[in-house]
Amino acid sequence: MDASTILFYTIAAYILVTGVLAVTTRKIFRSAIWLLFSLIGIAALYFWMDLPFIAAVQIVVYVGGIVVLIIFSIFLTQKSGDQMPKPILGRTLPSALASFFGFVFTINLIWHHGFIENKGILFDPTVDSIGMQLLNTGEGGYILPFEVVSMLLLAAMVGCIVIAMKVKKEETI
Amino acid sequence: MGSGSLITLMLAAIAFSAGGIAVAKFLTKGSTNPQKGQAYECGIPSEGTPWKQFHVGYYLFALIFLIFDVELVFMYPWAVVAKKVGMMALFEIIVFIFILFMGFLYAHKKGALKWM
Amino acid sequence: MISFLKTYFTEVFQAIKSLLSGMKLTGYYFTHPKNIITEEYPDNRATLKMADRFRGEVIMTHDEKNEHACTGCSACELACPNGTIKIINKFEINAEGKKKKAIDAFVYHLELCTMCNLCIVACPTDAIKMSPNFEHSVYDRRLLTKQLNHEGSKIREGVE
Amino acid sequence: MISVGLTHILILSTCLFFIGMYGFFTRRNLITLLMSVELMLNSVNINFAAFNKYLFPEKLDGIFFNVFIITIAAAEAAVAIAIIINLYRSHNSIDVEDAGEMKY
Amino acid sequence: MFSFQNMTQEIHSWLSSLMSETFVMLVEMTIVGILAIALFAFLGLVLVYMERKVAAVIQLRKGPNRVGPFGIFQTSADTLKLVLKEGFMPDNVDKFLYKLAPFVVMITAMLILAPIPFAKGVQIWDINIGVFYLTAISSISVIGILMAGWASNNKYSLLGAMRSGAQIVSYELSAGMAVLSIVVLTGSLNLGDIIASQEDGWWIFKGHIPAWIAFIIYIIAVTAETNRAPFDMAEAESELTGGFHTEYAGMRFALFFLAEYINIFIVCAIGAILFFGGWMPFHIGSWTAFNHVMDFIPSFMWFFGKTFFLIFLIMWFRWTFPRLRVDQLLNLEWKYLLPISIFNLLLMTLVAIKGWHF
Amino acid sequence: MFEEIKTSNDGELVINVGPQHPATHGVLHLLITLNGETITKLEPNLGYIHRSIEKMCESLSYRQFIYSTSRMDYLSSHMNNHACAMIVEKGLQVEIPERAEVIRVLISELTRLASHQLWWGAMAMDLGALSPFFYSFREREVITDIMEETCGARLTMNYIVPGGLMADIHPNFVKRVKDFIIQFNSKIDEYDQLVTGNIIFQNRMKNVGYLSPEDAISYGTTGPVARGSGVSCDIRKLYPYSAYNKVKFEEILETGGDSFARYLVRIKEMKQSISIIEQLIDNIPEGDFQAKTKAVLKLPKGEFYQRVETARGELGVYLVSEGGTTPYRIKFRSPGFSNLSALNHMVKGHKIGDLVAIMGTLDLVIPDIDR
Amino acid sequence: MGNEELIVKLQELFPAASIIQGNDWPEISFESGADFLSTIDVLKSDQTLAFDYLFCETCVDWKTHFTMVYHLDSTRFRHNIVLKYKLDRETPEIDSLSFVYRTSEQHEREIFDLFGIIFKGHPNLKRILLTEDWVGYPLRKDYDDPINMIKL
Amino acid sequence: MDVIITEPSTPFPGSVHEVPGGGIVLSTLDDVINWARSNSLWPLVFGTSCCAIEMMSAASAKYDFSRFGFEVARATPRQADVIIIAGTIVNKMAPVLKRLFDQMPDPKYVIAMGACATSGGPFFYNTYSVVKGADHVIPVDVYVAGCPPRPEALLHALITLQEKIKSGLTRDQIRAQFQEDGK
Ligand code: SF4
Ligand code: SF4
Ligand code: SF4
Repeated sequence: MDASTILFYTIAAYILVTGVLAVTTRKIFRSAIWLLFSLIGIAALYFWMDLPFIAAVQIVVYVGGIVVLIIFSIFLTQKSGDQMPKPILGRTLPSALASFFGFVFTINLIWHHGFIENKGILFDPTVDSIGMQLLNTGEGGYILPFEVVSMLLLAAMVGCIVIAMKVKKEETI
Repeated sequence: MGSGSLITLMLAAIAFSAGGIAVAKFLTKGSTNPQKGQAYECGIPSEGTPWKQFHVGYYLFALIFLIFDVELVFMYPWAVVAKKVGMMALFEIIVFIFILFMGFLYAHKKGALKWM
Repeated sequence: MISFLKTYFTEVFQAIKSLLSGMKLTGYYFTHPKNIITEEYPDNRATLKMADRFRGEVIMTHDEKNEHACTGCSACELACPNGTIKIINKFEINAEGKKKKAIDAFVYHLELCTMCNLCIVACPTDAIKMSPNFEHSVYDRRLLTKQLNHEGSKIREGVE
Repeated sequence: MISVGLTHILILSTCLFFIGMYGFFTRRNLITLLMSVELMLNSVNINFAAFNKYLFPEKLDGIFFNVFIITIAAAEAAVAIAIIINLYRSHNSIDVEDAGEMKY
Repeated sequence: MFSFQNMTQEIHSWLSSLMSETFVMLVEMTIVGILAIALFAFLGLVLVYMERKVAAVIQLRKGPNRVGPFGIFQTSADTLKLVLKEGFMPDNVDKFLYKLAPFVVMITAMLILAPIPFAKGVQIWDINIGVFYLTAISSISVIGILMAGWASNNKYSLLGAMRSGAQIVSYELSAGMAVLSIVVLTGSLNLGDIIASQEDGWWIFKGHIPAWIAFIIYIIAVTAETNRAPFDMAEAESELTGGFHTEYAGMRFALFFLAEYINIFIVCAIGAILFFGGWMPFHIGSWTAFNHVMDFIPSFMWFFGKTFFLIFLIMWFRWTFPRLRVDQLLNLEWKYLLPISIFNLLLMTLVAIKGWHF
Repeated sequence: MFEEIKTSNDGELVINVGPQHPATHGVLHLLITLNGETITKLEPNLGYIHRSIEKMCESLSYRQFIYSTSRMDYLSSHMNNHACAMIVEKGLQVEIPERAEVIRVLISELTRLASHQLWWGAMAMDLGALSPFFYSFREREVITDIMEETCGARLTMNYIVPGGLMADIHPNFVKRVKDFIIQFNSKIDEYDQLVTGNIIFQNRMKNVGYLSPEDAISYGTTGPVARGSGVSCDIRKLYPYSAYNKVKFEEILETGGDSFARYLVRIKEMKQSISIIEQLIDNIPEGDFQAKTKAVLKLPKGEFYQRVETARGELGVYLVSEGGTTPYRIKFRSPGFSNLSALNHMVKGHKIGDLVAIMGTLDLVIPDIDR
Repeated sequence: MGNEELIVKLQELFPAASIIQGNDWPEISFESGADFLSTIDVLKSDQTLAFDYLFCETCVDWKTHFTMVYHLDSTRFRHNIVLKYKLDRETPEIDSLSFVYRTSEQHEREIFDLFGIIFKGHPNLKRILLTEDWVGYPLRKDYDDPINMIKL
Repeated sequence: MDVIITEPSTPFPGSVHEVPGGGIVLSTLDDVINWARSNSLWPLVFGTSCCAIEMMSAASAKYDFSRFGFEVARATPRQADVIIIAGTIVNKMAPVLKRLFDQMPDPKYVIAMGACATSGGPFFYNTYSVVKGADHVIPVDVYVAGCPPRPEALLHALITLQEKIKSGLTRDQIRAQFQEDGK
């Protein structure tokens, strides 16, 4: 077992443990923090997979953005100190079972699929190549999605503003 | 040294902080009194807890920030190759930014960037 | 649009200018350390000169024969707004066999004194005065209660 | 001991996915639901990256999908939170059970 | 020229000759860790001392001068005292998060150190996406602050944390834009490449006006990001008493304090790298003779010189300006800095593509 | 759980500001209700430094009670003493020598300058700029040195006795004051450079804490606070006392009504004070510094009222005498007490940061409010 | 208006009150029971009087009765009067002026705190300077507090 | 008066503070600890009345207590080491002071500045609301007399406090010592 393997298992365990905590903690703020750690763990996994760019994107967007936003919305809508109600057994049990069976099923599929790993070619996702392909107008270029993303973001932004400002107006009237 | 260095630094930070706190724990003895553990609020007993619902006047900024943050993410790969690609890159980014800037202007107009 | 941009940029430049002018001042002081006016107190004790009217504490002047001018008339005690002075008198039999009032102890509560000078003004014989000593830090507040007349001191001849 | 390969990563992501799913089913609070969804999206993301790395190392499409998914996740989170806050303002609650009876 | 590269290589080969691969790695890791801690502590002491002295001179005072010669042991005494202060925790806090928050802040501060080249060849990790990595990691620290603020169960802390949350995320944008404009010029995210590209002059001189604007925006944005006055909303002594660390005492507070200064150092180091060429000596185009003379000053001196100059700049701000109000702060970002930085970026792109820079 | 959310989701946070808080300049306790960062309600809670001076004065003689009043508004201690001395003189109907009057006014104006300088530094410090505090103290220390030389103390001078002054001015006084005027005139520009013109500062100050003239009168505000709203209320001008009718000066009025107007009033007042000092310093009349008074003072039966303009506004002393050696009842109408009552009105809808700015420009001295 | 004119004018308006020339300003006194609010209303709204500025409000304990003392100023004409109102010592009650002169809200709280006078219609009449659980009204002449007060 | 300062009865405490062991060899751990504590006294922002102005003067450029490392005034008791009680303490304030003191982590020190804080000062007699000395509320380490004490007097008090911390004695030990000496 070399260092890299140990590292992988550590990261995996870390992701899973924090993930489980994130969905089971009853304090909502803590839940957000656990989610955050889980997401950082995933970023670490990307580092481990030699995808630093994706890892950084993960951290920038998730940690710097989404989690902060989630925390803000927790403050806006919750009493953050309260414990959330304990989910009733009639609810946890079926969900746990469903998740478990889904898990077993999928694992089964993965186990039996037998992926052929392509080990010959060096995987080299430098930012440079990503950028080149991003701006490429030709075959396999992502210039169109790139521009479409801006439309998407525009739409999201306008949507947010419209939704978030709506009630505000009504309140003031 | 790659990711090893990250682990090293992380461990170093933990060792440093934990070490300091441990030293503090072993070398000092504190006194206890009933008021010590209470929240500090200018010397007056605190009323209620802050852990309640709280109006964050600036959450809209955070919403808009998130959008721009994603935009920024896309601009890193662009920036790296912009010089190589040449004018084309400039046009593409102008389109990209322009579209987003519309949203920005919209936000301004709607007063979303004012304090709520 | 143009006018908007114009005001926008003039605003920005005005702002930066005003900020720079402040930085110029602090920068000036940073580069001219000769403006430093700190007097290093415990080191300058030898040269520290208090203003001659400065009121630091009440003292009773004694001459070299260990004599003071206090008759024990209690005028200062009465004048003091906050009961700082307590005069404890005793009666001495002097040479002619007459009983004479004299102070036993001039108790001065430094911790209460507000240095208001009223007692000094009230004293008919100028027995007490203000001293500019200000170093009154102690570990125990009982040390601040002083007896101003020295041990074994007598009233000066001829003071009535 | 076998070295870590694609399968391991896939198992990890599956685990994560179903953890997210479990949370999605058990939680009743919209924000925690959103958090569970983020977990699920992330597990999918891992898959994209892993497939790209192990199966098609000559291409970058997995990475692009990854980035786009993150983008969309962000947009989705932003809109979702706007909606949640809005719901909260009008209904004073962000419990899913109440969300059922909400009418506009 | 004085270089560390040979030294590290020599150490590496010497170690390799002694023991096995894994052990070499462990030993090297330990050395790096200890060095990092030492650097951390050293920077903390020096920066706090510097801050106090700068403040003193600006304010016509002498500043600490009684503990050791010129008071240089003042900060050591302070640190020692903080360590020896009762490590104490209020009752009603969220114990776990309360304890965790300083660690998060410290770890982020430490992790950012990784790709910074302190001198020629002295770099812990030569990561390819250097600049992007820095932006990413630095965005974690806001979580530490939010955590500390919330866990303290104190109203001031919470308000301070929320403020700094909004503030840090907002200013990240314009800082990012300013950084990007240099990336556009160099075409690389790697810090080594960025420094190498300034071989014949620093970007602040080569990049015309856009570089200056980018620099100004960068300095403003990072001042805000590190919660320094005039943007110290998170602490805002006169409003929120202590801000997010109101309830922290002793060593834990010291960690926040230290992390704040380390963050200042880091952002200034990044600024120095991007705009002033990091450890690159002052070179002017093709004046080879002049450049050679400049090379005699060791590279780490250049690096620290520039960084400390920027730190001084930020301190200068602090001791000059009043604090902004929360809404004005956000207004500044969204109304002025962000639009300007976006257009500046476009301008810079034009300059870069047309090759108008030197 | 669900019900719980519904019942208490007002989203409001009640925060104590003070009594120990850097921005309250003492021990004022404000209970503020916040909605997010916006203040919806403010309730001052006084009395953390209520030293019962009024009760105490009832048992002090007319010579003694003056000294306890310098501890009220300690930044204008001389003016407080002045008011008390004047009320005793009014009761005794003694004419005090010209020289004493002029010196009293001179010291008053110096005190006002010192007070405004301290305010300037402290206000800048509230807003987060720390250096102005040190610059203002540089000039203030010069004044305190002058005070120390002549009056014998730096802050609570106790220089006035009923009937005149405790001692004549120090021989160096005139020269040092002249030096100070030169120094101050050269430094006042720095104030503008560093603070007044600063864009951040202006943004923090302008349109913050508006007080309309009607409200200013109704709330009984005086001093720079009222004058910032355009209400003329300078006692020195309206009901001149001491030597104030001999000097020319302007009453500074600003119409803005916001914090910035109040700021400007004080800055300009400093220049007026300098001009008063300039007019008087060369014309100190010769003569006695004290009128003859009895050792034990007794005021006739009756009621007396005396108003003076301290650095914070109008100080009124209301004294009821029953003919004895001590006042029967004494009431100090302190400027800060009324000024404070306008605070709630001014801060509503503003942010916490504004609260600090507004309190800074109200220039509260808490012992003056609580007495 | 000068003091003499004021006295004449006031005598016209309030024949029931006793008006004398005090040390500085005219003093107008009312016995307890007079309609206080309407008096103030007249004083404030009369065009030639216009007493719009209450600069001092206090109370004196005369051992047999209390006297409320109001000092009024007119920012328009700059004339002042002193208004006195006698109160019963057993049940000291008076109308609150807090809606006429807003400054009196705090002043009245202080007087309530130190003298124990009840102001009818005051929006927030509670102790302001002393703690809520304080016993007694310290500025009354018969107040005694052997624990806190050390007599000289 | 020609006398510049009347000679104080006790020898003047401390001038420039050497690093223990001459900066080279550290003597004992306790010395080091006391050295650190005595040279880094962060005051709590606590001024109630007139004396606070003199405390501010002590911070100002002319007197500058930052030379001793005292300038890091903390607004929260959690990070402060010393309370300088600058001003009168009244009955309503006493619980607040007690609370603030209680909330400070150990070790903590108190300086009573001015007549009011030491004994009630001008408000000792005939007042109903003043605490007659802050030591009725919290234990005080160093008393400074004066009304207000000049900034130098405060500096002197701080040096005295440093001296005390260096000696490593507790409040009670010092009291006992004085009692033995018979004043
Ligand atoms: S100076 Fe004043 S307080 Fe002190 S003893 Fe003399 S009269 Fe009393
Ligand atoms: S000091 Fe003076 S006033 Fe006091 S008792 Fe002695 S002689 Fe009388
Ligand atoms: S000792 Fe004197 S100066 Fe200090 S607070 Fe008390 S009265 Fe004020």
